[in-house]
Amino acid sequence: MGREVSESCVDSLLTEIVSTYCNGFYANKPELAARRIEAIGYQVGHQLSERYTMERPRFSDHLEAIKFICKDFWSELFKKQIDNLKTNHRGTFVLQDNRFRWLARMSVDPSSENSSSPQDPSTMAENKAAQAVGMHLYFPCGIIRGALSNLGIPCAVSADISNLPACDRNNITKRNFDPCLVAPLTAHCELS
Amino acid sequence: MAPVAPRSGDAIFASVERVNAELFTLTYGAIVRQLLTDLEEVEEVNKQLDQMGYNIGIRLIDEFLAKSNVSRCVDFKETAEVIAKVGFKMFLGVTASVTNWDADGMSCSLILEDNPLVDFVELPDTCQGLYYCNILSGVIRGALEMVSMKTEVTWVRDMLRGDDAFELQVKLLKQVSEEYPYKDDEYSEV
Amino acid sequence: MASTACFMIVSRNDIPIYEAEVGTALKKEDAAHQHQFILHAALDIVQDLAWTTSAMFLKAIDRFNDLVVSVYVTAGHTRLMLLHDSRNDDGIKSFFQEVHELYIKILLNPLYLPGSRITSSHFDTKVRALARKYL
Amino acid sequence: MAAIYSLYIINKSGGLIFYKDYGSAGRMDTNDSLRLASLWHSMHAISQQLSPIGGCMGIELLEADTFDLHCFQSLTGTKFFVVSEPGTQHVEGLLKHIYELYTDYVLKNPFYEMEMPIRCELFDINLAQAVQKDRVAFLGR
Amino acid sequence: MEPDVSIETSSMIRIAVLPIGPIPPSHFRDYVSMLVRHHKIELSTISSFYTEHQKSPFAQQPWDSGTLRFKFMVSGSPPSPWEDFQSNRKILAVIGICHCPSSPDLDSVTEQFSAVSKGYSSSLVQRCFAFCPGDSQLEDDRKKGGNLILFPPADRQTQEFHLQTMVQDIAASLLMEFEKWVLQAESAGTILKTPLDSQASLSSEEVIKAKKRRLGRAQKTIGDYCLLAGSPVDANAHYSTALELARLTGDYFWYAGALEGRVCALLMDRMGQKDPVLEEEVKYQYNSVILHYRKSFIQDNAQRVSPLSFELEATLKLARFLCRRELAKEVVELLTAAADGAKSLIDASDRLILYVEVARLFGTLGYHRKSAFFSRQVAQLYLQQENRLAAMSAMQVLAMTTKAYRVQSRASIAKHSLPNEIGSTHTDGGKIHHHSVVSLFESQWNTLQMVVLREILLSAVRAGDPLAAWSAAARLLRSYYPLITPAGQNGLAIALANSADRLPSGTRCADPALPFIRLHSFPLYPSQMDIVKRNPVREDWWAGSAPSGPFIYTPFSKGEPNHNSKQELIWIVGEPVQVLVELANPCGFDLMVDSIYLSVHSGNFDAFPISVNLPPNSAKVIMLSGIPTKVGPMTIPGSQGLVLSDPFRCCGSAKLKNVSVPSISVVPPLPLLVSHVVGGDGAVILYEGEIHDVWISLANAGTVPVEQVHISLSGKNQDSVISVAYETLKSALPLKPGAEVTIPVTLKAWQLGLVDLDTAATKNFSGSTVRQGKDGSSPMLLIHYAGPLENSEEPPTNGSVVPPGRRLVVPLNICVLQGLSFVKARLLSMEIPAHVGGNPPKPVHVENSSSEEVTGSESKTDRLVKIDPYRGSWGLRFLELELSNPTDVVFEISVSVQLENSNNEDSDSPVDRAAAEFGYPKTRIDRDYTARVLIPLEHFKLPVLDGSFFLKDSQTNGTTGKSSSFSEKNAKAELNASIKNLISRIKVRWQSGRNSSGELNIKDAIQSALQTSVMDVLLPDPLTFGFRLAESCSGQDAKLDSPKESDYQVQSTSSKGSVLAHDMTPMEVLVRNNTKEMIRMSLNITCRDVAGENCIEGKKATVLWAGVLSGVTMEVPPLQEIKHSFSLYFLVPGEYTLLAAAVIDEANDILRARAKTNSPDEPIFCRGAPFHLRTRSPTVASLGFKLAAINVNLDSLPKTPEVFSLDFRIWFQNAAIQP
Repeated sequence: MGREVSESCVDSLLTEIVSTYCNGFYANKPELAARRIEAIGYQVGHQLSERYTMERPRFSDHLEAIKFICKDFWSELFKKQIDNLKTNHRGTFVLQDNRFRWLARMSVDPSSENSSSPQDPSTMAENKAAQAVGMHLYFPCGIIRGALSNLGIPCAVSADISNLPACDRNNITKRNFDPCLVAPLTAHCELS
Repeated sequence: MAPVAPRSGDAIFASVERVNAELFTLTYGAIVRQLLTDLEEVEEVNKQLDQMGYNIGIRLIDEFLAKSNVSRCVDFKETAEVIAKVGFKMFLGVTASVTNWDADGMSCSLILEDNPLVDFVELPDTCQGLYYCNILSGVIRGALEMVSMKTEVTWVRDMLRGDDAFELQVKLLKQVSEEYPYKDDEYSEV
Repeated sequence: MASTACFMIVSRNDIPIYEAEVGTALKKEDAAHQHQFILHAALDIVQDLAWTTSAMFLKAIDRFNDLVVSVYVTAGHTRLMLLHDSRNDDGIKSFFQEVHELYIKILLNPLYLPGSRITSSHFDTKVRALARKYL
Repeated sequence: MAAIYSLYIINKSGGLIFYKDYGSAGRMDTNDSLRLASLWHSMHAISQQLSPIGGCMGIELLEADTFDLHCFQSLTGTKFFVVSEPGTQHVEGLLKHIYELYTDYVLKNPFYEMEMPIRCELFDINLAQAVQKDRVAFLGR
Repeated sequence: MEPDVSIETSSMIRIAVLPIGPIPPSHFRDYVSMLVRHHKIELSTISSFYTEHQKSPFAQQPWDSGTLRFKFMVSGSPPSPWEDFQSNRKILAVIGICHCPSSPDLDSVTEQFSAVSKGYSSSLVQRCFAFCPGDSQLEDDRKKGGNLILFPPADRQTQEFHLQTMVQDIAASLLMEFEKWVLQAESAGTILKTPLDSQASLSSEEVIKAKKRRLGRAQKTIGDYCLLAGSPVDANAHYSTALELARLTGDYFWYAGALEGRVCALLMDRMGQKDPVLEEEVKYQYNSVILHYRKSFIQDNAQRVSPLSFELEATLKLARFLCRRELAKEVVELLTAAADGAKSLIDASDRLILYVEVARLFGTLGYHRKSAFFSRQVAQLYLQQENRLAAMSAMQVLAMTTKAYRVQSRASIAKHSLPNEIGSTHTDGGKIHHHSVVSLFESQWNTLQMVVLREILLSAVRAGDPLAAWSAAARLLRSYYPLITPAGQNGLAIALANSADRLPSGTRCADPALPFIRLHSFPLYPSQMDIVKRNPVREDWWAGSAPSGPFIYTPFSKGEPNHNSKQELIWIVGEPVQVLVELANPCGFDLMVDSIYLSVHSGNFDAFPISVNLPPNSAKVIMLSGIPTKVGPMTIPGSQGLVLSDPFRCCGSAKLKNVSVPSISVVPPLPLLVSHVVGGDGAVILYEGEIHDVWISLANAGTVPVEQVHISLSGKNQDSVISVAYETLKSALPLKPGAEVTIPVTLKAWQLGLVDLDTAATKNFSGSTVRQGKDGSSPMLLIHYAGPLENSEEPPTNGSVVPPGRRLVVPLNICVLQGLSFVKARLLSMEIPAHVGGNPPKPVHVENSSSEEVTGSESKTDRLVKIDPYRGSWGLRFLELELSNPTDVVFEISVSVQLENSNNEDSDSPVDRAAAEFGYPKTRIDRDYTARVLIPLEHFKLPVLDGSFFLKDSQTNGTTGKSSSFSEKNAKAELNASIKNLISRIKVRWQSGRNSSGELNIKDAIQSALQTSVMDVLLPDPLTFGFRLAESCSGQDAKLDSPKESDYQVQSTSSKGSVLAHDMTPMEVLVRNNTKEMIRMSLNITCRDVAGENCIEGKKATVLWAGVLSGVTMEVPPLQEIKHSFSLYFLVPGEYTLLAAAVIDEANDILRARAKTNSPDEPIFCRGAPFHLRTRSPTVASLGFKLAAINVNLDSLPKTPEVFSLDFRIWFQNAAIQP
């Protein structure tokens, strides 16, 4: 295992990327901000993939490459592998990480979102929250895409945060008994 | 209740969650590159990095304090030492050395021989004038501000510019004590 | 050390991003051209070969007269190509591997745009040093 | 047999940013809690001025006959204090731990704005666990 | 070595094809092409020609399925030293080809043919084909048979058929020859040698071995013949024995040969279909072939000869056999091996052939870079031999490499090459496709690319192909100039120049050299010639196409709403057009472009070439012009795609966005209106407010009549155009080509804005004239016009599209000079006392007052004091206009007040208007003077005083409420309206020294002047008083409103406005109520003398009176008047002033408001105007009468001292009269 730094370094960097691009430069253009963040991730992925494939033989097919992402690559980054890899054999792969570190510290508070309108619009708050979290997910998506396309697999990666920690209320109770929190990330790679 | 003894940088670093430094380095690098493309002006990028650093610093300080158990520093000298030995260690896994104290102990240099931020980095000619590590200065500034020290942090040496080390000059401007009336005398003996 | 050796890095889209005439033989310009021609031609063979094996080091894949082309293909399909007249695969292999590391360093430089020309003088000197060491 | 009644977090400018009730005793409504917070903020400040020894950090323990009030102030000026059953042990440790939780789950939550009231679910959850008595005891060792 | 060899080659019969006698190459080529078609002859087809002499040695010959294969060696080939070894190398037949027309003497032909045939000792059959012989030749051909075969002229088919049969005949006879040969060989045996065999005579103990060898070799050769005879099975048998023997005798070379033969036989037997098993077999066998060739390498004669070439050939054969993508790996190995052999080949030409073959095979394998590489090797070999032909071949070979190196000549890419005037990119839809010339810079192989291009250039120069040389040099220079040293650039420039000299003028090269060219812009039609789409359905097609604002000259004001998107351009047949292009010369030498012009694929364009000179590293924008000649779409190739570094940039010219190339369509001729202002197009100089006519003449300069015209205005100050004689123009339609029409336009100069003012002040007028002419402040006429809807001469090119209309913009450039400038207006009031006239002036109702005034025909002065009988002229108001004349001419001002009377409709008729106007004396203002003009406002009054004027008070009176306030509101409104129209009746006309005339616009000036006191001026007092003399004789009171009456009055009093002293003068005071309510009041009348003393009361009273003068209470009904009679007796003649005043009882708010009282209880006091009264002393004649009169009256008078004194005075007067 090579050199290490405290996790909070990366965490705070991430936070800053997002806030810089979402609240700073492109406050009113989320899609642009998203693209920038994704691009940053892409570069990282691109570089790291080159880095971590150094000692291993080249991949002869896509599945191998994606397996590599799920196993070695992921554990290099997060010290754990992707928990679940699904595919429809038509070029779509679903990678699922049930304890995604970068979400582990996030809790979105809907009420904080809609301070202005106290009544009901929890739904709106929900997806605002979802959107906010989504911003943080463009980075990992970028990483995956960068890595894959460097391995000669151009693809589109999207993250699914349907069951984000604080996004659904009902599993808080469950959490109370279980100190290790669930922070799932699901990434869809569409090979193009 | 005797307060818990301060812990050594290594001890803390060993205890905190750690991640692959390359991820950190590259992420930071990617940010810098993106900023360069978005802001075009190198000066702007320096500013932005410093700002980001500041934002990080004002949050990070608490984690630092919480995990390091350092009690209030007697004076700026001690503060600097703590930053160099504990702070850097606990976050970046490297330690800095403190030198070049001026007469009244109001400014000093933190020297980093080893800096994970700049692994693999090489400044192309197009980026002359870029303070690649400017985020660090921001962090320090932000962190110290939270413990009521207004400081000015500037780069003196930069390996990317061919120097033999990274040297940050930290100059203590003043103690902000407005919101801490009860801390008036804290540095009185300094 | 090989009398002739021309080293070249070709990006995934067949663009040379670095070339160096390493070799003891005194450099003649048209000779250098000839070398590039040979390497350029060898790409045809590499592109077929690369998919048949998962090894990075493809050994000598092509030759012209007494000049041999050895190739090393990274996962990102960047090709390190060496034209040489001496035949010590081990030396070449380790040369490639170390250059690959250097290349990755370059690639890891956030300020380097992947696929663009490698201008780092540091890289150049390192590569030449490696050539002296291994070829 | 010691119980934590409630936990307060006050930001450096004296605003109450977190309040939580544990157990039945000493409940108060929001206003009272706010009042208590600001009152404590200033008392704490004054206490330092009053204290005979220089560089005093302010009240750490206030013992009343119905409750104890333990206070911990971080160097950044954030004050954590718990109101507990008289004679509760190891509260310093608890406060310390709370401080860590605060840095982990509040400050590291990208959606938390500095100095603002804390609404972080994860923080709540972890607090809940921390406050359990056995944890308290455990922390003490 | 031989080119193009394959495994099957061993089964091919070589036939030399030779031209006999002179033949035009084209013909020869043609004949040959006819011949070579027959390279496969079915055995079945030749059976008819075949006659079996003896038992055929080819036992298993497949007559039904087998074939003979021919390999035609056009113009022959030198005999090979290896003929014995491989019989297929022998020339086994000779075919002469003769073109009879060019070689009449057939005998000589025959001789020549037999002569050349001698050269081919190995040939077994000779034929000479003579094509299209003349009749005579056919004649004498009858006599001699032999080898000469004539092909009588006939249609192609028959000839081909004829030829085929002849070839079949040849085949047959060859077959028979083979049989002979084989039989003879089997019986007698042969001596077969190859250059390999050592010359040394065989030693005795080797003889046996040698014999065996000979047998083996013979078998092999027989095998060869079997192959040639198309009988693989026989061949196989012979080869097997041959192989056996060769192996025994260690005759590797022949072993290999036999093996080759056997493989060939194998393939022949399989009739070409391949299967993996066969492939494996072939591969296996051939590898051993190659192996044995290598084995047979003998050191001692290696210098002289080596089997290497056979080894390589074998390799190539195998490679060619296997050459498939799937087998790439093996093929590559084979080819690489073969290529390796090259260096050890002795013969240079062998090496050449080898490389050619390798290149080909790589090519077929799809390895283009590889094949390019070897092609280049070939080219270099060619270039080594310093001759023209070699250079040519080198050139051709290199040309094949250009694709792989991405340096194609554009000729090879775009068949219709672009004109090199306009850069190197196609454009359509304004979008720029970068050309491969550009794309090649993304691939950084430019060192290679430059090398290749240089070699092409070199070979082209050597080969003397100027065009190729040019194209190569151009490509080099254009694409790589940044990488080429100035010296190198010059070299290339020279190369270009040289090849240019050697090219026929007008040659166009597909590859642009310098300069770089990019489209700069399409200058639009001058707005004078604008074209406007017209759609036939809309009648007013011009609508919406009018340019807005002053930006008419900018391209975007062309009316198309979507200028930003793709813009389209219409060019007109016969009208010149321009295109701006930018040229750049980034190189270090002077560039002389001696003819550059627009050239258009669609060819419907006459261009005017120009020549440009570009200094080193410079860029220029030039205008290319031309005339469209035919209707239709036109495409102009677009702008330069960027190369290594933007050449324009490095020539310091600005970066230019990609100009979107408009889609240009050429339309048939349109009418073209040109305009000029009669009397010079210079700006019309007018003083502010001046009214002036300009005459604009429009001529149709086009070739099509104008049939539709529409005139509209645009630009600033549009209102300054008063009228345009649209009708005149309309009536002139259709305007034939050349016809002209002149239309008047009436202008009224506008007021200069403040800006204009001060600039006018600073500048002298000429200066400001220029300025005025320039800036866009003038209005312009937009004349939209169009020709006939479909024009007769040209059929509509694109469906039912009507020819567009056009727009002519006629800027009316008016230069407005500051004329009379209005300084200020203020309100004056002065006292001109009124006289008590006999005539009871009518109450001035605005309506009839006018007529009233008019009828009274008095002198102006009199009119000035003509008074409102009730208001009197007291406080008469004047509007004083102060005007200054900054100009250099005299101005004359005439103020006129127009009183239009609302109640008679025909008030607009000139007569009435004239009648309804006042003229005031002209005022003359000299240059640089200011003068004041007085305008009496006496004639403006509102008839009634009612609540609406005092809205502020309305809430105090009881009847408030929405409705009332509403009514008040609009009452207010109508008040304002009436005020406005009052003001608008004042006209100030001027006439300048240079008899231009105009009007001064001072409405707002007046309004502002009146602002303050508009009420006082325009509102009547609640009560107005007037005095008049009552009728002395007739007691009947005058009907005031009857005009007749008034007339009478006028006459009666016209004599004099005065009364007699010492006479009781009956008088009347008329009190009018101008309000809408009844007014009650008490009236007082006083009379004052000159000194202003009250002369009715007091002891000094000099006026006696009868009737009530004070405290007369009366009620005046609304808008009515009441008269109160009284009499005065003036003791002393002189001037007196009569005053009437009234105290109003319980006044209402309106009155209060009017009287501006503040406290409700304070009495409201109205006084009338002073009336003057002159009293005269009576004449003597009348005196007595008067006395009497007095006496009469004295009785009625109280005895007072005054009487006596009065008496006395009379006396005194009499005394005075006495003398």
